[in-house]
Amino acid sequence: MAKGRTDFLLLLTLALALPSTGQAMHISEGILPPKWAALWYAIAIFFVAWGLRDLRVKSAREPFFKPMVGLIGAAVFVISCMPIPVPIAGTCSHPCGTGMAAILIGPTLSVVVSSVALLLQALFLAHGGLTTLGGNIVSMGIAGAFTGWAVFRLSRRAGLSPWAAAFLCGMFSDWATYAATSFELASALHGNSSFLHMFAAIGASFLPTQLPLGIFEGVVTAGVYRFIAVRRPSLLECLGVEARRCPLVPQKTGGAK
Amino acid sequence: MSLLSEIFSDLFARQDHILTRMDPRTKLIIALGALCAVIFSRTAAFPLAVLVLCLAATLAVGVPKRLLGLRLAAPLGIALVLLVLQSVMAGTTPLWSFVALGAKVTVTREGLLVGLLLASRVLAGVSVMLLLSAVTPAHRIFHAMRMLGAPQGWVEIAMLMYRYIFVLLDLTAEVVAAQKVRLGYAGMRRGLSSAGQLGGTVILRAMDQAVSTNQAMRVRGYTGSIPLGPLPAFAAREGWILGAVGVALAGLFFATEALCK
Amino acid sequence: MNPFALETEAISFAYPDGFVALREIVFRVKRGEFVAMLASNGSGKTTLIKVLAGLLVPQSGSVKVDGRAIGEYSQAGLYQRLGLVFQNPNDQLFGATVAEDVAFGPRNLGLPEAEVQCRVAEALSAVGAGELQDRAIHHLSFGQQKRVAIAGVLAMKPAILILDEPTAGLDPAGEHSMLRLLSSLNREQGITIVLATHSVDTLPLFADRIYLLNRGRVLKEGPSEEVFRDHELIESASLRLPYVSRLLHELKRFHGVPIEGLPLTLGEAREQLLKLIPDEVILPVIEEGRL
Amino acid sequence: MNPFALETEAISFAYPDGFVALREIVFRVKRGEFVAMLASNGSGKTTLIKVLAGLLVPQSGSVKVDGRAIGEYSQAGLYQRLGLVFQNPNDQLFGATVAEDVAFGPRNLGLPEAEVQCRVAEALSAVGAGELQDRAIHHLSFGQQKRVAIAGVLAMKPAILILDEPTAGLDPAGEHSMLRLLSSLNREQGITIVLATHSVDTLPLFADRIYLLNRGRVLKEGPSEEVFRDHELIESASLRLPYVSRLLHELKRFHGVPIEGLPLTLGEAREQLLKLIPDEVILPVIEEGRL
Ligand SMILES: Nc1ncnc2c1ncn2[C@@H]1O[C@H](COP(=O)(O)OP(=O)(O)OP(=O)(O)O)[C@@H](O)[C@H]1O
Ligand SMILES: Nc1ncnc2c1ncn2[C@@H]1O[C@H](COP(=O)(O)OP(=O)(O)OP(=O)(O)O)[C@@H](O)[C@H]1O
Ligand SMILES: [Mg+2]
Ligand SMILES: [Mg+2]
Repeated sequence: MAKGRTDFLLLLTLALALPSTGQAMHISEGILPPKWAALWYAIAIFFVAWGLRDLRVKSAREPFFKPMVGLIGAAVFVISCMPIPVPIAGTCSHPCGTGMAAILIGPTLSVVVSSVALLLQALFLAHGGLTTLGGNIVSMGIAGAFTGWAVFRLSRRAGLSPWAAAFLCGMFSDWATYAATSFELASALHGNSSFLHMFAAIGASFLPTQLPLGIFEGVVTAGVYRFIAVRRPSLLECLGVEARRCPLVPQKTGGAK
Repeated sequence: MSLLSEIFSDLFARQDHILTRMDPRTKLIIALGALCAVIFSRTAAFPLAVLVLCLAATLAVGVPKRLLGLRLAAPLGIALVLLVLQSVMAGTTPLWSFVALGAKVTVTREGLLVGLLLASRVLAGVSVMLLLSAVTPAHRIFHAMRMLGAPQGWVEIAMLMYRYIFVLLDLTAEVVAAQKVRLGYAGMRRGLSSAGQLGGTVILRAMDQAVSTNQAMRVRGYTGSIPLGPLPAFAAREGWILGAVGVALAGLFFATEALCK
Repeated sequence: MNPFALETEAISFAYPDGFVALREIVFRVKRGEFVAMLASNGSGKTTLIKVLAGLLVPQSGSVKVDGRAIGEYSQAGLYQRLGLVFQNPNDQLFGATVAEDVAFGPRNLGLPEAEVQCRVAEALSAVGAGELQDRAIHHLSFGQQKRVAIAGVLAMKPAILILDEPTAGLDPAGEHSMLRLLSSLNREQGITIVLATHSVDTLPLFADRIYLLNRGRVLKEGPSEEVFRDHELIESASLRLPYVSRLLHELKRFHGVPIEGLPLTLGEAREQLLKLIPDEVILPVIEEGRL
Repeated sequence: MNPFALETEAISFAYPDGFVALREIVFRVKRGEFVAMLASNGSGKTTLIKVLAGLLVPQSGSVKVDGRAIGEYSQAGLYQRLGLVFQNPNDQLFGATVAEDVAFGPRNLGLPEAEVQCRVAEALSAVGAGELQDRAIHHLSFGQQKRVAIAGVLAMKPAILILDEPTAGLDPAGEHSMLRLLSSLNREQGITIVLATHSVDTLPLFADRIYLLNRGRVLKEGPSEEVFRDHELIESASLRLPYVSRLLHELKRFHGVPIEGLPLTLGEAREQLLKLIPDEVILPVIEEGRL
């Protein structure tokens, strides 16, 4: 009985406190115990290496690819720093931008780009950390990017309009990020109590803010996509998002895809 | 936005003093060592000692208190939550209890200690990174990582991103201002749609920039990989520094761990 | 009633990294005036403009718009009075088409759609871009984009229009027509105009008053003749006299040609020179060319 | 030996969207010349420059560099001969620090590190930016960025330097020192210089020859006096005469003042006017001011 009550209170504290710390999606330095930090690092390194292999292959074929990835990475970093208004929490939150990145440059390169972004944020903004970098890459990079990318592709294949697909991509990539973060936090912090309890508690505490935040991320992603599609459809073609033909690189055929 | 560019500035890392002159590899290894020691620590004493040392050093190299406060705000919040959470969650020795919302909450000694440990680890870790970034410009950190084995492709992307983040931040500030004077953020719905336009503008500009940057790179001989220059040799002096600081850290670690058992 | 559309008391502003961009700037603009800030690169024009528009808050001093402190206005209230046009048109055009972009501001004001359409048409015709209405933004030329950016702000019907380097990047014809446009907005619609620039040649013809800034300070302030009279000051601010003035100034200084004052425009210079050149020299033949 | 550093035969270029940006352009530059493309916005300067540098391939016509078709060069070979400076320094500065950025080109050439460092130092001192070496790019002012961008290209030791609007966005002092820098590179190091611009006032002083472009065509080509002689052509290209020329031209045209030819620079204008103004009028008093 007492156990249940404590859990309830726990949930309440978390619900009030975690989101208000602003950067709840980054796992802060020092939270992950060594063995978990190492595990997440191992997974992260595998995916980053995969992304780097893609980068090498693609930029050998088309040197244009490397600056494009760097610039889109910078843009996604900047977008992830944009405050967007959140009515329920009464504050601003930041979009993750990983869904958008996954649409534009694919999931594996998004992981590479997120690893750089997360390192910069850890060093210069005190968001996240070095020992938790692996964990953050797994949740914010890998989970977000692959989910978002898969959702976008599947919904396009299912015949949804690009806007709707972009919306779903943004929303699910955001939710996936939070699910992964909750999982990592719970596994690190559950201590003597049960992991499932903790996971449920942390997950539930994120829920009230994360449900709307995911929707907002979806709306912003769709807005960004729409803006690009209206203003410069050729760019989407160029990145292989919509079609194959790339008018940007006139000498080469086939474009940057 | 302005808050961001304020925090995200490597101005202090470009001053000239002992710590900025040190080889970035030395600093990176020391920082990593300190961070590992922090997460391996079993009592709050070592992290707290690291915290105090790093904060003192950060202030000493001239980072304003206000900026330090800004950077520490989020981690402080997280540390507090961890402390509260852990102290009511686990443990057997009750310290005191109170009734909240009809439930009896007991703060335990063990819980409090675990909470304190976690909170101190968070703050210590963050302070180490703040010090590192306050005395090392980002591009030197990237070089150091390359020397320590980070793949070339990763470093190239990191350098490009770092360079153009500033260009795009300026752009973002400009676009936000232009939207504001046309009331783009009056209300939730408009705010969201303006955020979409803003993100779109940033990405479009980034892509255009990529096209022209690629051309400018080609004109200067780029064929698919950015040359990063040779790696300087690791000076003997740096080895001594590394050894000395390493021994000092280890000493501090074992002393605090033993004393506070 | 307070005659000043814009008024500041000794504004100082430092960027977060500690760089002091504005030092005790006193800046006053009367209603209906056409005022220019003249300064070299990095002197603080853009910073001052952002402070005047309430986008940056100065560390000391305050800005008054129409006699009321800028902080007392609501956002909508402020930006209906004061329009701001940035230097790069690309950064301020958000719609897919010209009409959609110009409607951005009025829609944000929550106006009924009929009124919005009416304002869009009005603003576009004021900048002479009526026929661009349905064009896509990214198909416009640079000069056209600049005009549309101004229309987007005019559609909010501001009484004060502030422009950051409106002629930068335009070719001579574009520059001239932009200045004529601003001048007609000023004269015909009575809009108070403040602009920042470092192009000295065209300014004297249009601006009622010039603020000469350098390194965040006001070096001098007054009608253009007065500001340009002090050539050394102008040069110390990394600027120069308009070319025609420089020609006449050099004639006076190095060759002792007696020139009164300092002609700043082509017309004035012509008059002065004609006074000096004896009538006998002038060929009557070419008079015919005048017809 | 072929005297032309750059030579094209009737180049035409259309963008993928079908817009024809260049029509049968014949463009020739001798070794050691200082040539300017003068044109209004959207006339195709940037497009022509990119075609000359091999970044865009024309649909018809071809470009020869030093007498050899551009397609025959290897990329490294071509860009060691021909350097290109873009209008926006952001495009070109992608390194984290000044020294690293300038070293990009030489390192791509595979030079030994000592040679790279030597070239970096040389290039930076050539543009007068030696002391900026260790600064971060994002902490430089606009004018400094432009100089560093030029240094990055100079470090490749090109024999031909092509610049897209090198003075755009600079204040008068910056503009002047940029042109002096280019002129000294031209004279002292013998680098062939080609630049695009729409600022007419400073050009005649520096350029050996001017190509007047409009809507993708060469309207006229020749030394500046020749190109500017045809004012109507100049105006039809949305440009204007330099202000001093305009002053003297108006005096001649509207008032019959007999002026020979068309003075384009301040010095020439002064000479002409002094010839017309009778010596009696000149005050000897002010002569003292000359000392
Ligand atoms: N965000 C910033 N942080 C720090 N310093 C800044 C910032 N923005 C501008 N500055 C500095 O403030 C000074 C004034 O800049 P400002 O942009 O107002 O000049 P300006 O007169 O508009 O120049 P320009 O003619 O180049 O547009 C410059 O020296 C600039 O380096
Ligand atoms: N990528 C493109 N696709 C289609 N048209 C283009 C493209 N780039 C430029 N143009 C068009 O080609 C013409 C020439 O452009 P260009 O940039 O060469 O002119 P410019 O003389 O450099 O002008 P400015 O002085 O504004 O720089 C313009 O009318 C422009 O609209
Ligand atoms: Mg400015
Ligand atoms: Mg151009």
